[in-house]
Amino acid sequence: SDAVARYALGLGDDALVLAQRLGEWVTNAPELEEDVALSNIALDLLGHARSLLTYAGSAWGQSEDDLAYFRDEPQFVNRQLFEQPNGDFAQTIARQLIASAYFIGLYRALSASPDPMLSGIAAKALKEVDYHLDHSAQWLLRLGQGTAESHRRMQRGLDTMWVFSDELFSDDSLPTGQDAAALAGIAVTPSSLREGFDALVPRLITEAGLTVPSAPYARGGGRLGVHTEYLGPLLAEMQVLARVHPGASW
Amino acid sequence: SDAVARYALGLGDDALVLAQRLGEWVTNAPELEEDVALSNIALDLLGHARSLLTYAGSAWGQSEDDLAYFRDEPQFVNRQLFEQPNGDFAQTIARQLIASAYFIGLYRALSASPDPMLSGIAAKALKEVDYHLDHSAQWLLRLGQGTAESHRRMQRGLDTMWVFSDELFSDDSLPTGQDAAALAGIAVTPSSLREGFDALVPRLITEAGLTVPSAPYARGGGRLGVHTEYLGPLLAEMQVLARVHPGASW
Amino acid sequence: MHAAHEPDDDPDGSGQRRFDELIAADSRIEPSDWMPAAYRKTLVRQISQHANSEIIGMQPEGNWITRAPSLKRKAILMAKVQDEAGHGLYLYSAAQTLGTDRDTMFEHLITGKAKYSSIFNYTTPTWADMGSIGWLVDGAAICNQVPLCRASYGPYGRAMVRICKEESFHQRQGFEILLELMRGTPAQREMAQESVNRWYAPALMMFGPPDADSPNSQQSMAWKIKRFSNDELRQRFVDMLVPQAEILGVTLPDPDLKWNQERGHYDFGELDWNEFTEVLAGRGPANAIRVSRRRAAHENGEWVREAARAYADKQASLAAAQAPTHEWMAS
Amino acid sequence: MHAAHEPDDDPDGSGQRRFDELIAADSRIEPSDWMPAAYRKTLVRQISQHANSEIIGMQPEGNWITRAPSLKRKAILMAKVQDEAGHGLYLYSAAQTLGTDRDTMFEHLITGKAKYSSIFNYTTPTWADMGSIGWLVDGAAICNQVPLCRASYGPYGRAMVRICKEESFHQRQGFEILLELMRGTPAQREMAQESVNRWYAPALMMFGPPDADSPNSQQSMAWKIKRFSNDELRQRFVDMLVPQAEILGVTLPDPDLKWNQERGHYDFGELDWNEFTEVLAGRGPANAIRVSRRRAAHENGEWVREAARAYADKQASLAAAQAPTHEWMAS
Repeated sequence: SDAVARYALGLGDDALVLAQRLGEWVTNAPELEEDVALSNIALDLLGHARSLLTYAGSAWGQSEDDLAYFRDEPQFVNRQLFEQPNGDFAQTIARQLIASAYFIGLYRALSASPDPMLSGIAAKALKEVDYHLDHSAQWLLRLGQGTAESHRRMQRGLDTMWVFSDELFSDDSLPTGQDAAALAGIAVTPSSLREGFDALVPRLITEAGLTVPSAPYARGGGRLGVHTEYLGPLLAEMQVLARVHPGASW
Repeated sequence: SDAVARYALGLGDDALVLAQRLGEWVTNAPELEEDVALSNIALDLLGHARSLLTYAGSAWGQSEDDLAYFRDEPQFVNRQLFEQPNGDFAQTIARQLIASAYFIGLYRALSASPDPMLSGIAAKALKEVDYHLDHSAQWLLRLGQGTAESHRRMQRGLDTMWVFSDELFSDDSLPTGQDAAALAGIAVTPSSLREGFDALVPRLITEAGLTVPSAPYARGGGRLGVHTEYLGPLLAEMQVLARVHPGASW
Repeated sequence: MHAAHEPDDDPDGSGQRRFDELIAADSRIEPSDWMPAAYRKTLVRQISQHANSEIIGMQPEGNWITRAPSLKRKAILMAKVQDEAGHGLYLYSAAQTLGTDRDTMFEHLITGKAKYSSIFNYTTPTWADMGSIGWLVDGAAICNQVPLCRASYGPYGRAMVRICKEESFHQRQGFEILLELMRGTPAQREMAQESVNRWYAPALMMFGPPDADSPNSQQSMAWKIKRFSNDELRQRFVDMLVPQAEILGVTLPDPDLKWNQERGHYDFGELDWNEFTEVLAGRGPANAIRVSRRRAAHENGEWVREAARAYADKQASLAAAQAPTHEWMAS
Repeated sequence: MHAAHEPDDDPDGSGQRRFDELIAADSRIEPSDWMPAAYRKTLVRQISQHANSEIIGMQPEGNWITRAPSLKRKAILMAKVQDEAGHGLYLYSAAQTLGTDRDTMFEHLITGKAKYSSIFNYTTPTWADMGSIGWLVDGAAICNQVPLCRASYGPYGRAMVRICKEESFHQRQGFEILLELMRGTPAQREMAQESVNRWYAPALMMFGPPDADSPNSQQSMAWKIKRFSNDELRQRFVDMLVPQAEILGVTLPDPDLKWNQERGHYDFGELDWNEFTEVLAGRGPANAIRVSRRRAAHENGEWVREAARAYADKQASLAAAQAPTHEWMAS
């Protein structure tokens, strides 16, 4: 149904935009092993994005590429966390920590969805994001407890990204009326994931000797097409070639 | 004539691409005064680019925007120096130092061209690039003689950019045959500018307590459409909106 | 640096009398004049907030410099953002005449202690926003600022004269961007209308809460810093906008907007002041990135400023060492 | 760390005899076997150059990850570049069995002391270059590397087995990119042909200079590191390319290319060895950015690696402090 497709589109955009950001690290990572690790994570996320966008597009007769390459910024419905710039390695790890912990809760819940496509995608993704969290948590420890500089950078990274964590649990985009009925039980209610996140992430941060940030949260609205100014240039780069050759096949 | 237009196109692309790079600094400079100074320089360069591209396009019935927004990477004929990424502030200053010193020689010589359009553009630009060199030279001194870190960064910036300086004086794109005749006396022969550059820039570098780099020069070929991989993403961002709305007026 | 006058500085009350006379006579207060501490404090807050707004206001427009769709628009936009940096510097100078130094004000900005205009916590997802910011945001700023050219504090009033000139230039440029879009393709027209829909109400809220909820305004008006109330200025702005919107062919997103023959003004609908409070409290669309972005630039540039200081120090001690001995030391 | 065997290590010549026997029997030399110092040195140079080539080779393709024109191609490209990083790590491990540590090899790469394959000093201005690199560059690499799977040094040969499998997968992906372009719009076809025009000759030069100008090859062949001469491999490559080019519908940019019935091979034109020398000497199109880019990544990541080391040290001393006392200390 259209409501399910729109739900899948949001999840797909989250994964796509984050994969695109991680792709920027390739050839620029602090060591070769991280070139491999970050592109591994990016590849997993890109896989999730492709499954989700393909599923969403099937309701509208559109391909994953139609959706990825031929929508403008206000039509992208990813949460704002995912479009935030890489910054330094600590900032990327902070974003990845929040994202992975969120994905674990999401895909765990979604793998019980009665929608077989969504539950299938989620079950497969769950194993992967589990590894992603492990990767971030390891680095959180190393950077939090490594040197004075790495501690400072890691805290700054957390401070920068934390403000975008609240949006992940916002029900702002849940449909109403008939659409709500169509989605009930199939989709995961974002706010239901907060408890699991709160039980996990602050503990990891504290264990790394870092402080859970307390700055006010960003307003969000990504699911409604409202974005920070970092998304536009990301899309410009991602879409440029496809748009120069509309209708071409690659 | 076509030969003159192609000559103007090269100079216009140089200015345009460098202006675009400097535009990336806006809101990101180390202090507000530098936000102003760098955008001032960018604006001057953008002005040169617009005059030169308008002049070039007049030979082909194309506007400055046709040329700026609807050519692909291999059709851009800027020298590679100008497309190099900003890096840190020192790297930008290094690029700007080399560029400004080159522009001064170029526009001084070109302001004596019998082509009234080119000489007019050059005479006006000359005053501006004189200020640009002053700006870079001041920072070269401050960073070269400031702190150990600024000295290290400034030297690294010079090392990175210096390899692209040789191309500025390459006659690789001078036309032959009939075109050469059309251009003779009108255009400035790039190699004729080397002496002035060599008399100026190494002295400035040495006075700042820095070392004139000795790494082998890059091959260049920018005037022939050969670019480093930094140009593509720059153009993607610059051209995205215009290309999404072909034929639109802004 | 200017030392702050405290009430102690005016034991016989002559300073206060002279101040009151100048205000009553619509004359200017100058930096060397005695002034009440609260007047000084109000001005420092207002001027530095204004400066901060210019600096933070560079970001939503700076967002489109690299993607401007024509070279002419790129040049205009770049010049505009540059003007804003200039305004910021100029206003910091005015505030410095009141004894607060620039580094402190800037520090307050990047640590989130100081405020800036809430409007800049909105984002610019489309090119049309460059038009809306110019037309609506700069338009509202002008309505606010033109009376400030007559503000009782001299350096502030003079700064505003220069700034207003440039702002009205910016407003016209914004109007032209929208006009070009509205005369363009259907996609361009839609882009313009959608953007105006987003910016209209926030621009109206730039004048601050309704007069009934704005207790500080009274004192500012008595001091002749402020000349008109929030609601007066807002009405003036709406009256100015309507005919311009007609020329543009855009619809202002307010079903209650209509001419009131009796009042000789346009009536307009209730604004969502809850939204205003939310953004002010840090929960606007872009609050999270605005300050952190400027702070990141500042921190990344620390080594540059440090180098400049070190170089200046070296030059100064070199100059001192090479200076001729003073005559009184020689004899 | 593996200590280097010097000639002194083999006073009675038994090591050399055993080595010669193993080579003659087409058996593998393993890390713990005695080997001539020159054999070791040749291998270290060759393997580390190969590793460096994989690492530097990530850049020309990495250039298009963010701009790949379909999600499928983006995924394939990302995986490919990731494979290259993996190959680099894998080959460094092989070289380490010869007693040279990875940090040293990497240090030589980013300071410009070590070489890498010249082909990666060409740039990738168009998407079609992703096809050409796969089809031509990986194709040439496979011709070079398949015989290396039988290289006499065990760890190297085994590394090559794994790498060759992935490379042949990469070559097919490159071929498919070009095929899709050649079946596409006129602009796509032109893009493909233009790219093949640029990469064809450099790919042929990947096999190294003509045999007559390649004195070192002889010794490598005697040691059974290398199995075929440069010119033999080049001929094999051209013979493989021509029918594939026909399927693609691209023209190989060599007017002298034609079937020689007598030789049973394709004849092809003289290559511009001056170009080869130029690129090798650092004057290729991208020499200036390749090493400096990797070095910048390394330098920017210094604080990360430092933190990881500091953390590991802390963990180690923590573990040591908490470890139970050894039995022999207890009694």
